Amino acid sequence: MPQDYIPVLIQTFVVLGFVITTMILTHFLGPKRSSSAKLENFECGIEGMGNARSPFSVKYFLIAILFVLFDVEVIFMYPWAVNFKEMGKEGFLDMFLFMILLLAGFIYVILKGALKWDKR
Amino acid sequence: MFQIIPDRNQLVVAKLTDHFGEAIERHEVITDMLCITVNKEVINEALLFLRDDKEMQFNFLTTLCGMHYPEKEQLGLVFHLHSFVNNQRIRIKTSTDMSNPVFPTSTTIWPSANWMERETYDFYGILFEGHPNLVRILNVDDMTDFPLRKDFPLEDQTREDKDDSMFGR
Amino acid sequence: MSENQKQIVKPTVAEAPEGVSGQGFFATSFEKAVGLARKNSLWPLPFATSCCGIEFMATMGAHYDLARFGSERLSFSPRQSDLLMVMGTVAKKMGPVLREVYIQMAEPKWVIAVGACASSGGIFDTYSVLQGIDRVIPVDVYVPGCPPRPEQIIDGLMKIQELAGNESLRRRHSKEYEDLMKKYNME
Amino acid sequence: MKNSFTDIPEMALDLDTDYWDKDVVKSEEPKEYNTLNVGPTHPATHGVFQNVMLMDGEFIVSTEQTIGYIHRAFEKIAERRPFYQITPLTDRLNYCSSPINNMGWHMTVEKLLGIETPKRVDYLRIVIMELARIADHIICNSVIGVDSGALTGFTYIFQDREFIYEIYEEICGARLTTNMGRIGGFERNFSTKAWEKIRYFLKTFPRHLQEFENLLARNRIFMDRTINVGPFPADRALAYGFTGPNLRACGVDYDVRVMNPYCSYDEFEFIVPIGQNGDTYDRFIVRQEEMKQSMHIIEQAIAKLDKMEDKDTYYASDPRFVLPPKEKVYNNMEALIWHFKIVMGETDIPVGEVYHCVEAANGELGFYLVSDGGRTPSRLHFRRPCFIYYQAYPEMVMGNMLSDAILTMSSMNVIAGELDA
Repeated sequence: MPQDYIPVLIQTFVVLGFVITTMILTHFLGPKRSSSAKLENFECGIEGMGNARSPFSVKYFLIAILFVLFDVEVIFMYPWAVNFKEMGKEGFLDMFLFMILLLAGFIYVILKGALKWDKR
Repeated sequence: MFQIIPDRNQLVVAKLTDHFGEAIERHEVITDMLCITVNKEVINEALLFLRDDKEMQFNFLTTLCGMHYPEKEQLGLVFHLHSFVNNQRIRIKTSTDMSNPVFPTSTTIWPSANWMERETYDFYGILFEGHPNLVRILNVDDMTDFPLRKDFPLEDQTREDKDDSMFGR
Repeated sequence: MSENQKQIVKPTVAEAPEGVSGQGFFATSFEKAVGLARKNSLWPLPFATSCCGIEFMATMGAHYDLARFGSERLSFSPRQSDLLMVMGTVAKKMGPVLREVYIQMAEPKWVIAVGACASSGGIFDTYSVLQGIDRVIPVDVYVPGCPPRPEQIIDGLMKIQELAGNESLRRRHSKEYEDLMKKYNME
Repeated sequence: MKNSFTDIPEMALDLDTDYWDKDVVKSEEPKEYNTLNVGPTHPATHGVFQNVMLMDGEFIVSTEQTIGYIHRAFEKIAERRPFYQITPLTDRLNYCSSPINNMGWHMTVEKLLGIETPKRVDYLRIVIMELARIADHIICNSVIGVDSGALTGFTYIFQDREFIYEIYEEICGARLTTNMGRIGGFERNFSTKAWEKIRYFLKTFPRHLQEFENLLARNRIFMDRTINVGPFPADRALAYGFTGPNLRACGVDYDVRVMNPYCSYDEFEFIVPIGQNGDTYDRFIVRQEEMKQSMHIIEQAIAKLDKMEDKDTYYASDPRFVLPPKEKVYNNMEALIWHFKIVMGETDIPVGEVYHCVEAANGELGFYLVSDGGRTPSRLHFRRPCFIYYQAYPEMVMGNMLSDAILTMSSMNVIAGELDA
């Protein structure tokens, strides 16, 4: 029944409202002083040298994506952990299968040497 | 007090004098350390000789500092060497007159002399030819005169609250 | 425990500012509420250069514990800091660096000059030392001592807390503040 | 050499592991490095010195150092101060262990003036110097822990440094910049409270130190982070003028207390710990062992002091340079004259030059004092160990990763005050 979702709507409205108003309110309330020197990037007090837009090796991006991947896997475990008892044996088997698949992926990543960090 | 081993000191002086002749101007033991004054021309060879000679083996440059003798219009250098093998310390002094304060660099002999020479240049204005990058190390880069010379004032000149009348100067 | 001992143990909660309080509500001026929030959550930037920096380590340690005053989180980048604690000697070579760090701090910002060297050049009246950081940036509180004891540093922080607590919200737009900035030619 | 988890030998499976490098376009023009500025205000440098590093991804290609950010011209000030006023200068050199600098300076002046200090003063000085060495090593080792991510060690062991501050306060009133002792001895005898605190410290510190060591020394992560990080061979270390724990970590057992014993150190027996390949782990372990040896030395010194029957001589009996106690000044003519001469600085200082060095916590701290008979020294040069061995830093971190470079810097214990005096 659509009426049952009213509390959820109110909840999201209150949360979004709070976040947006506080962010906007601080801009009006807090004193601001912007100047050219202030907007430069901070390099330990020395004017910046070199630019940050230079290319860097792909393995940093690789590590980040692998982290996101396995982090999402952990997120899937939360609902499973909550109603672990009700799902019983076949729930356990399904989750087990899910984890085995990701473990295979993890072993593949190791053997491919993507995690080998200190190789020049 | 460092123990003074007289015959070791004589050995050093003897080897130096017969190798460099009267370029070794003076040698004496002051309180507990043999102190040798070496002419400016042979300073680099003397240091190399002191380090590489099998009997003396002064393998460690303890410190290097500049000196300013305003009455003699001279700028000087003082090396402290230490031989780990026979635990002997000596002090080598050289000097040059203020008009051309140039010495050969000793970074080729000991790499540790690199910053010591930069600091001596920074304080006294002594130039070391052959030094990898002789640039001021401790003071502000755009400082022109050399602060540790006796004629340079110590106090910061921009203070107006410390006028001498209050200090009886 | 006897009766009077009970009252002695005062809960260490920040006192509420004065305001109208009634049945289940409490009203105070907005400025005081913001001041209370700022006062107890100052994030210090420890600009520790020499001996006072080591004394600051003792102040942050468990014995004197600056965290009791809400300044638990040290931030080494000026973007997320409100309080610049300049501790130790600042040489003339360091002046522009200090000025750059101060400019890049977010408003509202306060400055403590901890120790004699930061306040007035201290015992080093020499050609290479900046004779007091107020020649480069405006300073709010000077803490004497060489190095000041941790209690003195904490006392300096409490003075800043009073300043931050009852500072009016329009101070940073007021004319005196603009003149102060002009004096240090920061736009 | 690093048996990390991801190092499974490839021979097991013939998968080519540089799969990710295959599609990298091999460009002709030189690889463009980005510069990283580990600048003056940086939490990792624990002091104000700057390293502009050319980085190839995570690896350091070259480093360019700039120091002098708190240069205070100590040597220039020292030329304008009478001898007893230079002591407060010296304890701002290496402010983590300032009593060692003070004692070193006093011994230099005593060598120039030819003052013989009694045995008791020597033992008191040894107790203070070893306490200051422990305090300095506490900061260095806990900061190595902080830089490799182990913060708990720092918060616990810092309590013992606080306790050493309390011992300093009992003796000279100051916590950090102590200005302790006078030329020829001390300004007052150690109070019974000070001895109590020293004995209490000797009882409790070994347990805290062992706790700290158990936390880090055999910890897998700490060992992986520090073993083989910034190694330095012994001959390069000697060429760069290394002294102190950093040189001993490279395997050279040079210790000024053993090589040129001063202040009757030759009556004590202690072990000089040395490492093998001069990496961060060796420097950590050498400093841990040195703290234990310092405790051992203090115990011997206290045993010797208890055996001595006179418990109250705390200064040399040479009236020319040692301030007489106040009651003697009031009713004794010569004492009044000496007191006046010393305070006005009109004492006759002999002409001469002297070099004296002390085993400070960072290395051989030397004072080269030239006096032309005047009130103030005509030239005073400090041999500052940090300034000399920090030049080797670019050579130690070349080709290593940035996180190792930060760890190497903190394990060398470079103190900014001593670096740019």
